[in-house]
Amino acid sequence: MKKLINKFKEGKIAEGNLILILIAIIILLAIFSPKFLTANNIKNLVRQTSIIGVVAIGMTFVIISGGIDLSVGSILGVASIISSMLMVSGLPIFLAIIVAMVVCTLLGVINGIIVYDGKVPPFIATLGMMTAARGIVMLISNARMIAGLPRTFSNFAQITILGMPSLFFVWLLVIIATFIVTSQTVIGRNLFAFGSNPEAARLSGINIRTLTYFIYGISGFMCAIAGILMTSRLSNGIPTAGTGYELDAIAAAVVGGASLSGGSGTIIGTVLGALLIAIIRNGGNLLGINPFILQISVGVLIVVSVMIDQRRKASV
Amino acid sequence: MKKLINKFKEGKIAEGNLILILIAIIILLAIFSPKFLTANNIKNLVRQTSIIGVVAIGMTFVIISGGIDLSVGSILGVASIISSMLMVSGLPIFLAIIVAMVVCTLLGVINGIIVYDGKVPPFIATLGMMTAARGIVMLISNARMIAGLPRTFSNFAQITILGMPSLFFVWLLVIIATFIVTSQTVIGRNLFAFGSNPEAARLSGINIRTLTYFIYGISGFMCAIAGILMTSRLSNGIPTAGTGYELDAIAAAVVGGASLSGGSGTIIGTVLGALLIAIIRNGGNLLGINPFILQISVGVLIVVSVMIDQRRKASV
Amino acid sequence: AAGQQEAAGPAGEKPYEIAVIIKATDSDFWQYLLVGALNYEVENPDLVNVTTYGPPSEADIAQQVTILEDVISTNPDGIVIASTSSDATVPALEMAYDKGIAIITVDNKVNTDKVHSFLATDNLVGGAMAAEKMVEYMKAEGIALKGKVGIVSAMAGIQVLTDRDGGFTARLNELAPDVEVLEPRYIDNDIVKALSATEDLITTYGDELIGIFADNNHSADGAARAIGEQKLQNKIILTGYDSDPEEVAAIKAGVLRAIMVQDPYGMGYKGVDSAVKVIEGGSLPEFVNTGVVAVTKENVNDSDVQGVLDPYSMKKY
Amino acid sequence: MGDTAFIELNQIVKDFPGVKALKGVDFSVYPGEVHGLIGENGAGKSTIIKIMMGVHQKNSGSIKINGDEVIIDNIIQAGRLGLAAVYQDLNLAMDLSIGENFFIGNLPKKKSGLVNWKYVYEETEKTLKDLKIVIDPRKKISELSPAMQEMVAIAKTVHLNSKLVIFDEPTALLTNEEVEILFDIIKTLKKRNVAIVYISHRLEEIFDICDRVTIFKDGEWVDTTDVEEIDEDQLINKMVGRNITEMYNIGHQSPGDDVIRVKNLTREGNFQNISFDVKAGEIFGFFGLVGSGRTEIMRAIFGADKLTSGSIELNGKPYKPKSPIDGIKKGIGFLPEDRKEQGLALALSVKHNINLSSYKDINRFSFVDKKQENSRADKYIDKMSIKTPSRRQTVGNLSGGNQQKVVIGKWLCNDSNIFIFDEPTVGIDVGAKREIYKLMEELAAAGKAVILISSYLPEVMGLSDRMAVIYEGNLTAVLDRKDFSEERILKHASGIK
Ligand SMILES: Nc1ncnc2c1ncn2[C@@H]1O[C@H](COP(=O)(O)OP(=O)(O)OP(=O)(O)O)[C@@H](O)[C@H]1O
Ligand SMILES: Nc1ncnc2c1ncn2[C@@H]1O[C@H](COP(=O)(O)OP(=O)(O)OP(=O)(O)O)[C@@H](O)[C@H]1O
Ligand SMILES: [Mg+2]
Ligand SMILES: [Mg+2]
Repeated sequence: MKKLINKFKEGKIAEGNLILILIAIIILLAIFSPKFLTANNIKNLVRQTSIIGVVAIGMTFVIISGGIDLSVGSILGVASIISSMLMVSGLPIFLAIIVAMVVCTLLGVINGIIVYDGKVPPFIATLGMMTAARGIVMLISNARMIAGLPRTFSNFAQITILGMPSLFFVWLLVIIATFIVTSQTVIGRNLFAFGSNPEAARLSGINIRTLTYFIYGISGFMCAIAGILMTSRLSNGIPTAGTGYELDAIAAAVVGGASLSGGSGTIIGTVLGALLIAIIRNGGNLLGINPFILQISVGVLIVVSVMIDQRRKASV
Repeated sequence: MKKLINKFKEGKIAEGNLILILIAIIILLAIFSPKFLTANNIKNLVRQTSIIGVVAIGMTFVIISGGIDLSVGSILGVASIISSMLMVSGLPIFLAIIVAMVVCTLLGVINGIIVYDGKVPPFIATLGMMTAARGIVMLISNARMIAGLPRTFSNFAQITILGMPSLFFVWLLVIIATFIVTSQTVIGRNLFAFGSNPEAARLSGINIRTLTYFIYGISGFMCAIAGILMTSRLSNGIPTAGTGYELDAIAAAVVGGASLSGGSGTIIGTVLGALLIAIIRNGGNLLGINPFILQISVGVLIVVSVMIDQRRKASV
Repeated sequence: AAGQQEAAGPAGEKPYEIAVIIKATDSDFWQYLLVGALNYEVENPDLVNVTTYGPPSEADIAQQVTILEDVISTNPDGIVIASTSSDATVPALEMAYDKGIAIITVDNKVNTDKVHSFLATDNLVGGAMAAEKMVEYMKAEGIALKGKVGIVSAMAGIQVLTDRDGGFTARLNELAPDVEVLEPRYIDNDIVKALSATEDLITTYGDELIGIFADNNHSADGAARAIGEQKLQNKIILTGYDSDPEEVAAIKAGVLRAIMVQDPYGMGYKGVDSAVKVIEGGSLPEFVNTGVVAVTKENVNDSDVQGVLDPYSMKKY
Repeated sequence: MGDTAFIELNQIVKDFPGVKALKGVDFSVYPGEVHGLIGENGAGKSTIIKIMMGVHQKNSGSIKINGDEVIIDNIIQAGRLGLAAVYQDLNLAMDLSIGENFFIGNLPKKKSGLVNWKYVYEETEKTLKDLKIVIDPRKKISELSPAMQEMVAIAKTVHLNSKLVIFDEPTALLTNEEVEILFDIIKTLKKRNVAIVYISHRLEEIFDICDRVTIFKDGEWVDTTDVEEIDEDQLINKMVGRNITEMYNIGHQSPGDDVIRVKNLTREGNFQNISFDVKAGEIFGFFGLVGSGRTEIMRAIFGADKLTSGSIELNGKPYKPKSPIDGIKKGIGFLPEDRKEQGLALALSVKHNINLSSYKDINRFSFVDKKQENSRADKYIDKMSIKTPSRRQTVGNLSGGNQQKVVIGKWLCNDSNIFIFDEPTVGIDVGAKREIYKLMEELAAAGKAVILISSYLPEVMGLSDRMAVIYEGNLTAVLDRKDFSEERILKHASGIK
C-alpha cells in the first residue's frame, strides 16, 4: 500500500492526475449539491456511464493501436436492432444475443480488413462504416423502434444486485476482462508494440494482420454488448441508438490518457475518463445549471483536464 | 498541354486518380439520369457544394498541418447566429459580416492556442471547442432560429451571375486565394513543412506558434464565410447550422488526397473530394434511390475511392 | 415499392410523379407520414407514382434544401414537403410553383404565398393540450398545484419543439400559476440521454417535482422509463408528444398519462391527394388542420385512435 | 585562429526530467578553427549544441559571443547571431521537394510577396552542383538516398553564410566520396574564418580535419587539447575511461556447415541473381556503397519484402518466407539499419522491447509469464551491459548505443541462430562498438551465423571471415579474408571489372 502511495506521489501511476482531478470534482460537487453523494444518485451515475463505458473500452483498444473507430455508434445501433428483431421474431434470447454479437464483431473485423488490406486510413474506413451501418440499420428496421421484447430480457437492465444496477456488473466484467487482456496477455503486449511502432512490430514477428482484425473486432464486440444493454434498458430496439457515441467514447479514452498517435492508453484511465465526463454532466444537472452553460462547461473541462494532465506529465 | 497529359499518365498529378473516378461517376450518372447534366442541376450541384466546400478548404489547412478540426460545424453555427442577430438588431450587413468573421477567426485562433500553448491534441482541443461553441450558440440564440434578415442579404445567395449561383463565385474566390496561399506563399509552404516534420520545421526557424494560430484561424475564418453563406441561403440564422459538417469536411479533404498524418493535401484535391461526395448524393436523389440505400452507398463509395487512390499511388 | 422507375410520363399524363420530402428519415413520426403517402400510391396505382426523400437528421436544414432542389430538377408533377425551416425552402419552392409543379406543404408553414395548400397541426395548441392534461391528472391524483415541472426536450433549436414547449409553458402558467416550469433539458433525440436527464431531474428536485413534459416520442420514452423504474408515476405526472409503441405501452401501464398525437399518416395521405387535386385543376383550402388528439389510458384502446397511434398497422404494401 | 573565441560557453548545466545531461561544462570555439567534440553516446554532445542553437534552454551558465554575453532563447535568434547546425537526426520534410528543403524556414520572396520558385530551384541546383551533386531540385527529397539527403542538409546549412557551423555526426550515412566533399566544404569554410564544431564517433576523422578537440564524459568536460598533442589511444581512454586497442581484433572460428544457401535471388528493381552461402560460426560481411541493395536482399531473406524469383535453403531445407513471422520461426534475427523506425517501440519499456519477439514462447494460454519476462529482460540487460536505470525505463530515453543493444538483446532473447546486422554501429561510440564486435565474436563462437552489412570499410574488413560485395543490386564478388584489400573491394563495389 505504502509502495502504491509512493508510486502515486512520484507520478508513476499513469492515471494519477486523473484520479486527483476526479476527486477534486467529486468533493466540489458534494459540497454544492447534497444530492450528489446519495446512494440513488450514485446508482444513476453508474447506470448512465455503463453503456458508453463499454463502448469506450473497445475504443481504447483501437486508440492504443494508433487507429480510431468512428463506427461504434452505428454498430451499437446494429446490435440493438438485430437482437431485438430476432427476439421479437421468436428466437431464444440467448441466440439473439449471440447473433448480434457475431454480426457486430464481423462488422468490426470488416473495418479491420478495410484498414489493413485496403490500406485505408482508419478515420475514413470507419467513417464509411459509420454511414453505411447506420443506413443498414434504418433499412432493416424501416427506421422504426422494435417493440415487444421478451419480459425476461427487458427486466435484466432493471435488476440491482447488492444494491448496484446489473449494467454496472456487466461493465465491471468487461473492465476486468479487458484489463487482463491488455496487461497480462501476449495480445495486450503486441497491441502496445503495434501502436507504438507498427513497422518494428511487424519486423519482430507480430502478425499485424490478425492483430488489426482483432482490435477492430473487439471494438465491434463491445458495441454489441453496449447495444444489447441499451436495448434491455429501453425495452426496445432503437434504430438511432448510439448516434454521436463515437465522440463521447474517444473523449473518454483520451481524457483517460490514451494518445491518438498510438502506443499508450489504459483501461482504468478510460474508465476514469468516462466517469469524469459523466460526473460533470450529472453534477451540472443536479445543480440545475442552464443546459447550454453545462454544455459549454463540459467542453471546457475536457480540454482543461487533458491540459492539466499534459502539464503534470511534462513536469515529472 | 501535352506535358500535362504526360504528367497525368505517369501519375504525377496528385489528383489524377480522383479526376478519373469523378469522370467515371459523372458518365454513369449522365447515362442513368438524363436530368443529371442539365444546366439547372449543375447549378444546384455547385450551390449545394459551395458551403461545405468552403469549410473543407479550411479543414485542408488543418489536415495538412497534421491536425484536425472538429469544431468547424459549431463555429459555422456561431457565424450564422452572430451575423443574423446583428443584422436583425439593425447593424449594417457589412459590419455584421465583419464581426462574425472576426469572432470566428478568434475562435479558431483559440483552438490554435489550446493546441500549441496548452499542448492539447488537436482532436481534443477542437472537440472541446465543438461542444462549447455550440453551447454558446444555443445560449445567445435561445436555441431559436433568427428570422427577419434584410432582404438584400437573403437575396445574395439566390443571385446568379453569368448563369452560375453567387455562392459558387465565393467558393471559387476562396479556392483561388487558398490555392495561391498554399502553393506560392511562404506561410503556405511552411504549413507543409510543419505538417511533414514539425521538428524539422522548428529547427529550421519556422515560427510554429504563429503558424499554428494561423492554421486554426484560417479554418475559423472559412467557417465564418460558410456560415454567412448558409445564413443567406436559408434566410435564417440557424442555431443547429453546420451540425455534423466536421465529418463531411474531413471526408472531402481525405478523399481529395490529404493525409491525416500531415504534410500532404491540396486545395484542388479537396474541391474534387467535396464534389465527389456531393455528386453521389445528388445523383442518388435524382435517381430517387431509397435514402437509406443512398446513405449506405455514400459510405461505401468514400471508402472505395480512397482505396482505389491508395492502390494507384502504391503502384506508381 | 416506391416509384423507382426513372422516366415519368410526359406532363399531363398519368400516373403523376409525386415527390414526398420529409424532415428526417430517423424517426417513426416521419415514417408514418410516408406510410400515408405510399398507401395512397398503392390504392391508386394508375393515378400517382410516389417517391420519398429525406435528410438523415432534422438538424440538417441545408441538406433538405439540397434534396428539394434535386427533386425539382427531376420535374415531378407535385411536391409534398414537410419543410424544416420556414424560410430556407422558399426560393426553391417559389421556383417550382412557377414551373407549374403542385406544391403542398405539411407540418410546418413556409413563408410564401406560392403554395397550393398547407396541412398541419398547430404545435402551440398541442403543447397547450399537454399542459391541460397534466393539470387534469394532477388534480385526479390529488397533487397540489405547487412545485416544479420539468421539460425534457428532444433537441435544441428545432422550431416545432420550441413551439410545443412554448405552448405547454404558457398554458401551464395560466392553469397553475404556482408551478414553476424549469428550463428544458435537451437530449439530442437519444432515449438513453432522456432517461439520464429525467433521473437527474428526479434526484435534484425530489418531492418538489410534480410533472414532466416530454416534447417528442424519444424524450417521452426515456422519461417514462425513468419514472416507471422508480415507480413515481403517482407523484410525477408525465405527458408526452407523438406516438410510438413504447409510448403506447407506457400509457397502458399508467406511467405516461397522455400523449399528443398528430396525424402524420393523414398528412402524407391527404398531402398526396391534395397534390393530385391541384394537378387536375381542383381548388383547395389554403390551410387544412390535420388535428391533434390527446391519447390517454381511457381512450388508448378505442378503435378510432388505433390508426393515429400506429399507422404502420394500416400499411398496405 | 583569432584571439577571442567566437563563442564561449561557461559552466553550462542542463537537466532533463530524470537525467542530468550537462553538469557544468565549458566549451569555446575560435573563428577559423575546426573544433572536434567527442564522447560516448549520451555524453551530452548534441545537448550542448542544441543549447547553442536555442533549441533547448540551459538551466544555468553563460554564453558569450565575440566576448559579449548573449541569451539565445530560440532558433531564429541563434540564426541572427550567425549560428547554424546540421543536426544528428536528419531533419527534413520528406513530403517536400529538394529545393524547398534547401530553403526551409528561409524561403525567398518575390516583390509580390510570393515565393520565388525560380530562385529556389536555380540556387539549389547551382549550390549542389558546386558540390558535385547533380540532381533535379524539383524532385521530392524522399526519393533521394539517405546519403544524398544528408548532403542536401549540409549544403543548405553551409549556404546560410553563418559564422559558426555545427556538424553533428554528419558522416554516419555518407560514402567515402561524399566524406571527401564534406571535408572540402569544411576547409573552404575554414578559409573564410568560420568557426566549426565537428562531432563524430569516427575518431580518425577527428585527426583528419580538426584543429582542437574537446572530450565530454557523462555530461562533464574532460579535456580540450590540440589534436597534434594527442593520439587515438589517449583520446579513447579519456572518452571511455579505459583502453581499447585493436578495435577489430576478434577471434575467428573454423566454419561449420552451410546454414543458409541462397540461389539466384531476384527482387525486381532492387537486386538480381544473388547467390551466396553462409556457414555456422562465420561472420559474413556485405559491403557496397549506400543504396546498392544490401538491405533489400536481407529484408527479402528475412521475409519482410517479397521476392520475384530465386530460392533459399536454411540448414538444407527449402525456405520460402512470406512474412517476418516465417523468418523468425526459422531462427533469423534482423537488426534493421534504422533502429528508431524499424527496430524499437520507442514509447515502451526496455523489458517489453527485449521480449518483443519472444512472447510466443513465454506464455501460458496466452497469459504472459511475467517471471520469465522479467528474468529474460534482466539477463540480456546484464549480458549486453545495457545502461539503463531499470528494465522499466522507456527505450526512447536511452542513448543511441544502448538502444542498439536492446535490439540485439531482442534477437538473442528469441534464440536466433542467424543474425543479420544491418549497419549495427552507425552513431555508436567506440566503447559500445567494441562491445558489439565482441558480441559478434561470441555469437560466431557459439556456432551462429552472422551476416554483417556495413558501409564502413574498416569495419567489414576487420571483422568478416568472408565478404560479399554488391554493386547496383548485383553480387560482384565473394572474397576470402586473405584476399581482402581496400583497393580490390572498392573496385568491386564501384562496378569496375
Ligand atoms: N529531450 C530529452 N529528454 C530527456 N532526456 C534527454 C533529452 N535529450 C537528451 N536527453 C538525455 O541527455 C543525455 C545527453 O544526450 P545527448 O543527445 O546530448 O548525447 P550525445 O552525446 O549527443 O550522444 P550520441 O552520441 O548518442 O548522439 C542522454 O542521457 C540523453 O538520454
Ligand atoms: N524508400 C525508398 N524509395 C525509393 N527508393 C529507395 C527507397 N529505399 C531504398 N531505395 C533504393 O533502393 C535501392 C537499394 O537500397 P538499399 O537501402 O537496399 O541499399 P543498401 O545497399 O542497403 O544501402 P544502405 O547503406 O543505404 O542501407 C537504392 O537504389 C535506393 O536508392
Ligand atoms: Mg548526439
Ligand atoms: Mg541499407
